[in-house]
Amino acid sequence: MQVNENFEPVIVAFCCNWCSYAGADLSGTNRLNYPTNVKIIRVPCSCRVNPIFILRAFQRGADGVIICGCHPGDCHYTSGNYFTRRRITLLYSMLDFLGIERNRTRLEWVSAAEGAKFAAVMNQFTEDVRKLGPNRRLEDLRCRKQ
Amino acid sequence: MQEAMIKRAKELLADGTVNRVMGWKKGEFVYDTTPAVFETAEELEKEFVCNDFTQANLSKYLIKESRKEGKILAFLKPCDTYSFNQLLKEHRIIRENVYVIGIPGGPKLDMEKIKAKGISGILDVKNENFTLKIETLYGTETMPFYEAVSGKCADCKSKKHVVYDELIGEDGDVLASRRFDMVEKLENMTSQERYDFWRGELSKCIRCNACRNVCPACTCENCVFDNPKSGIDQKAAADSFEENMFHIIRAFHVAGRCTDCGECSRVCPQNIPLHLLNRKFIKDINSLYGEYQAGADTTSKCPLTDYDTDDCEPSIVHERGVE
Amino acid sequence: MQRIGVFVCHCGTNIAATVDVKAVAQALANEPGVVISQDYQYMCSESGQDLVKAAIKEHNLSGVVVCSCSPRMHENTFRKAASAAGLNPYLVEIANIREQCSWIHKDIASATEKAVVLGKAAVAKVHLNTPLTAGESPVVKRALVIGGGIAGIQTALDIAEAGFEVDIVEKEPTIGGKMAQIDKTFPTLDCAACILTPKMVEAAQNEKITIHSFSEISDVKGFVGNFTVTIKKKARFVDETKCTGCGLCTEKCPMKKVPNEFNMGLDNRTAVYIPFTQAVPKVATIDPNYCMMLKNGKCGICSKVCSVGAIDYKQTDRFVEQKYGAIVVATGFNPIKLDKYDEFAYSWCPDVVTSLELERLMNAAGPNGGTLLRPSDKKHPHTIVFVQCVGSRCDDEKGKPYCSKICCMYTAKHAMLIREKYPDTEVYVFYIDVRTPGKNFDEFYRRAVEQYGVHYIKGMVGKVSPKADGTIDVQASDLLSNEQLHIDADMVVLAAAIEPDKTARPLATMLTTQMDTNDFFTEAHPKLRPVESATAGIFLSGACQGPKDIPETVAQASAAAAKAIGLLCKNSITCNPCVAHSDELMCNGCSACEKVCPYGAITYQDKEFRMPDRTTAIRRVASVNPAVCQGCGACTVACPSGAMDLNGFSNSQIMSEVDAICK
Amino acid sequence: MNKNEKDWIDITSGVNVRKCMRCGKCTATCPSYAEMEYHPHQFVYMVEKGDIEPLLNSDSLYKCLTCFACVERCPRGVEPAKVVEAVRLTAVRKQGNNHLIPDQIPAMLDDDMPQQAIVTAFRKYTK
Amino acid sequence: METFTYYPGCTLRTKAKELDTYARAAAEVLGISLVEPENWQCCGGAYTTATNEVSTKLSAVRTLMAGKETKGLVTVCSACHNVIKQTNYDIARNEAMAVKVQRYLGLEEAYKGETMVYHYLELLRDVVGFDKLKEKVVNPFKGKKIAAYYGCLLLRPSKALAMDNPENPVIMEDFIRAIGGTPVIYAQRNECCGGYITMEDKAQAAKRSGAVMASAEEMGADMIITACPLCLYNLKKNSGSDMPVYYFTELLAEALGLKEDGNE
Repeated sequence: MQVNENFEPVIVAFCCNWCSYAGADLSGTNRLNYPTNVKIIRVPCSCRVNPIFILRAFQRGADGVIICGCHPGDCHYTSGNYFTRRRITLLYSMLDFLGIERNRTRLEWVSAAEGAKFAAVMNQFTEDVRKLGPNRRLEDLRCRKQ
Repeated sequence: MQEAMIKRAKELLADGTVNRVMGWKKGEFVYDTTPAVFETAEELEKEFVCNDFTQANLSKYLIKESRKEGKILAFLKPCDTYSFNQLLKEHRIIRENVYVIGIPGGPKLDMEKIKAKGISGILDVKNENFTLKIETLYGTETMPFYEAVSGKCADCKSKKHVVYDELIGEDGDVLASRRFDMVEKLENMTSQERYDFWRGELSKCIRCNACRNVCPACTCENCVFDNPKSGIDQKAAADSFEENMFHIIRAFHVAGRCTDCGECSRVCPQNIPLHLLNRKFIKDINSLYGEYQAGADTTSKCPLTDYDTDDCEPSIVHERGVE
Repeated sequence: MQRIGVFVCHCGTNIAATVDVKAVAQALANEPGVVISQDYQYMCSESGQDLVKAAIKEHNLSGVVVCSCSPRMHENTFRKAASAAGLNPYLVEIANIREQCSWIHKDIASATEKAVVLGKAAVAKVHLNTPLTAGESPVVKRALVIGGGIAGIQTALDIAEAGFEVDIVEKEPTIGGKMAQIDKTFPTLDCAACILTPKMVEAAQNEKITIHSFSEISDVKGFVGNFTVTIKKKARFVDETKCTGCGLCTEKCPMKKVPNEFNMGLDNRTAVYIPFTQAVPKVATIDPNYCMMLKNGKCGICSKVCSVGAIDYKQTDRFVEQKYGAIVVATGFNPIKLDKYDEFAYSWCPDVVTSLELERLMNAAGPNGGTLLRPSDKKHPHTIVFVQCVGSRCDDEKGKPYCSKICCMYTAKHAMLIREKYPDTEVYVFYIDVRTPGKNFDEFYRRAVEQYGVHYIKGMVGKVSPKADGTIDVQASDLLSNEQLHIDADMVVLAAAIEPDKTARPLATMLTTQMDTNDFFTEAHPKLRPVESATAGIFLSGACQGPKDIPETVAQASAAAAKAIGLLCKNSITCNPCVAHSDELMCNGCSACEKVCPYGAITYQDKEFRMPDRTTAIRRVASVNPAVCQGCGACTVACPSGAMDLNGFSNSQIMSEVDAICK
Repeated sequence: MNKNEKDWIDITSGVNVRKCMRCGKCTATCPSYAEMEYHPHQFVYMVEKGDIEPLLNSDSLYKCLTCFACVERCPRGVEPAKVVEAVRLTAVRKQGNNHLIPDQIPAMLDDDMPQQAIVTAFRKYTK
Repeated sequence: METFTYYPGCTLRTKAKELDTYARAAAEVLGISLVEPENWQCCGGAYTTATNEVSTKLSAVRTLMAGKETKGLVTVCSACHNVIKQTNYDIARNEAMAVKVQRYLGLEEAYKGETMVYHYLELLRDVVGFDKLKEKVVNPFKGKKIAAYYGCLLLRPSKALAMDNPENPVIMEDFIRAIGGTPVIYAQRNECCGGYITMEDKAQAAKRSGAVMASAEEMGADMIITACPLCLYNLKKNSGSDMPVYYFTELLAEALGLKEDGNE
């Protein structure tokens, strides 16, 4: 596989307001680096993330999509992340079934205390997506950047 | 069979139990049958049909019909009763307004498969001891019955009626089908092979919406793909992405609700095996969250609106099969 | 046409050092709908807010985007400013260019580029924002305090004082907690019991306070102002309403060899017991692990001697359900187990004790009646070595990474008390650092050294070797003289690290509050909201939030009470307007949303609709109770038709952000 | 201060000497304390400062028994014995700097001494 | 009968024959088959903790590779055990080292710590079981107060050795109970005997081993047992004490009634 060293992937991270977004803030407070490629969208709970949003991101030019939520059992809304886990497991399985690269999507549990984990996860995910190269299998050619 | 059905329908119309009958209507050709509502004994006599080609699932029509004045009689094959039950669970059909008569199911025949044998000018098809006698403009042809069985019936999951008011003919059992074989075959391919397979199939999609319109799980008052407010409304599959998007989201919206009736693939004019997407979800749900058959009852929780605190993580997708 | 104002904050140099804020403001000025784009030193300052307010009025803005720190910091500040200027507060969006940009990136060019994208996403979102009005929900005028130590007692007393009903739930048979076990308190050396027990009695006698002792929380439902809690009242096999606490049963109980947990297992109690004389409630409890009647049906003496017939061997756990407006967590701490620190011979030498064990050994109500004697041979110790930081400040899996905070002071107290009572006893304290930041704390420690002649040695003990003659060889280092020392000691006292109570973790899960990696409850803001959890209506009192001494605990307990009272004073609270709503025209009535709603906020009704073809149809449609909905959004994804949407985080808003980021 | 030498010791030991909180537990527990000119905590502190020369020339290098008591008991996971070993390797890897040479061996032996002692001493003292 | 690879090590062939022969004899009785690899090499005696030194780890890796074919690799000498277990622990966690070793040894595949390493005592505890051992004892050490001497190599570093609680171990005490003796707990049981320092500083070795023996004697021990030839040497030769010192395998063989046969 060709690896373009200069390829800078676009990565969309959906973070739940209570744990993961706070975890992202903590990694900021602790000045823990992760790549600028990662752009965070705040959602109240990981269960707010509609599969449509994920596909939309790929359509519009994202190369990787990651969803972060509270650890199972710690959801601010008691059960939201349990629904997330089922929905996203099935969605990822379907994307895999359609031949979309597995490493373009991820779900991670990051608590408000895990600033270091947040940074580590983002570093790793960016690296994994960078290795995959640009998203070609699930892009909308009309949205391709020239 | 057809005669028994017409007879019973006329009785129920006559005694006022129902004021309409939902069944299938004869067309120009023997294989050309359409779902229809009959209001009189005369109409029934003239146009009602039930034969090897009455495949269409009638359940979906009952959403609207059950909301009309009076009770309607519906003839449901085993697979149709699953859809009917699922719609009851979702409060889409008003049960009191439907009188269900369970009738035996298939195997029904697929005209395309007969035509594929090079047989044309078909006038009539008769099943004699599992050999098809086909009357054509050019004489009589024969072929083995099973070679003409429709795809949806070949993988039949159940001959059991899960809901009915009365039965004509005998009730059957849930079958041990091999319906997941093809899904498994795809799972064992490499990612690239799967991608190529689905590109090959989905690129044929002309976005006629037949799959959606026939699907008894796609019953939204207003589909997200038709609603400009949803932000994903599309009229035509103008890009390969939209082919993917439409079918992924459709499969996702019916996940845990699809009874695997097979109508989507049956009606697809491009012969895309759309049912494989739904079966992939069914297979995943069965293996990850426990066996579940949508429509088998009206009380169990749909796997996507339910959870277990020990559910597997999505990483399981990465751990199995081949990349 | 939208009229959007963009305000880019420098945050001093916090943002401006790595993000070219002027360039961000300029880039965003060109976004559609943006009519003004400014930057300023401190946007959250009064003059910064005035800038925003003036711009709203001057340009008649329809939306505001502030590029600044995390919305978790100042979203409210800017919403209030907008409101003051006549703009609906929910037309304000924050682009987080500090925590999620300037603080984590070093390269100015790429950080600026990212900040612009984040700004664009916020602008794209604000285009679709709609004015929202918050609803109201009633407040149940009753508080729950979980934990009946000094923190819980103080909080309950303060809340009761303000006129509200309070329930204390304590897992032990009596309230009092750790403080009841302590002999004297620093830095005043007054008797712990003398100041605690009156408070315990006060709590018991206060009409507004209900004490559920020997009870646990088994379920929590609901939300701020309206929690429903199930309390498990564990079977104590004694009818609380009948028992007079006379103690006759405990005298007559033949099972006398039960390790006494109140005295840290240093002596024994009976199977039916009252933990200590001043217990509240003063009611006996039968320990089913030891009671012969409960184990094999033979005995029944306590039942025979009880004159009021309070003994009930058939008692079972009972569950009580109660509604509360506010919950205060006061679950406290425990010393860690020392089985991983056997270089100090704790597991196999009885004369090596923890500080809490020493408290009991020195306490008048303790196993030796207040005379300090060695546990092994009940002889008077002449040399005592104290070891600090056992399990604290550890960077390994054996101990805790934090400073336990209280050990330096209680060790000084112990050393001083011993030297005062037994001047012939030499006391050595091995320390890494002596930490005494508190009122009169360092003076106290200095007194131990200067007046009482306690030997403080900077260094750590490496090995404790009990010897055949009953003495203990303590091998340690004296870092200041660069020497290895051997001290022939009679007793060794270990300052064990403290950790949150084990019940805290499952409780946090029930309360949906957050904990740090050490299982301490996380406060809503480390500086500005130290006694609130991030979950509305849940407050933190005492050591469950971090190591604390008694004065700090009491201060925080009262602070938590004040916060809870502030909530209970209100008849209703303003709800979060970012709640779900259903588009009835699109709703199928399929109940998918109802099934995933954790709050039961969704109900259905049959409604008549005029259809496009001028007919009417009756359809079952969902409606959301905005006072009950907490805005998680689970329903929006469960809904296949897209009828459910969430205010403030609508489908179109999130997709517009996605588009802006991916562009 | 020799920065290269310090870096090399850091790499060889794999120890982050900055984690030390100066409690002295390593020295408190060291069985060779009395024989050493520089004690375990000093090894850690001096390596941190880059003050390595005195260590390289000290006999203390050959007094450490590698008994790992300090490693086991260090509350910060600093592993002083590995620091001592890294400094010792720095010393003996230098040309002509072997602490034990084969010619010395016969005089040290007695009938009962296990060869384990000889091979171990060679590992520790010689390169 | 379960088969394990058995690595004796240099000293067990010469000065510490008792440690070796009795271990083998007892294993047979206890239903364990010990297979010695061909052409084994000395482990080096001490583990080099340096992260950038590969050559001193090669022989241990060769031994570990030999253990791959059986249920595990058994050693009885504490020093061999320490070196091999530490090597195994580090190579499993250090990919770069594993690759370097692979290149040095010309292996097809890198060795990444797959082999299970047992000390003979662990074999008794985890495979045989002390209960089962107890059943097989014919000459119990009734009334004998026996001090277990662990020294440093058997327990530390506990992360890698993972044998027992490094500060309050029980494995040898349980062994003593199994053979009918009474264990004596004393503080110096996990402190160093002086080890190789005996080569050039007899005084230091005398001080250390003297302290160990004094500590055990003070607590009333009749004898002391060890698993290490160097410990045995120091305790016997340098401690100045005349309390008997044995290898634990000697006592094991005697308890199982094998010693008379061995002496014949």
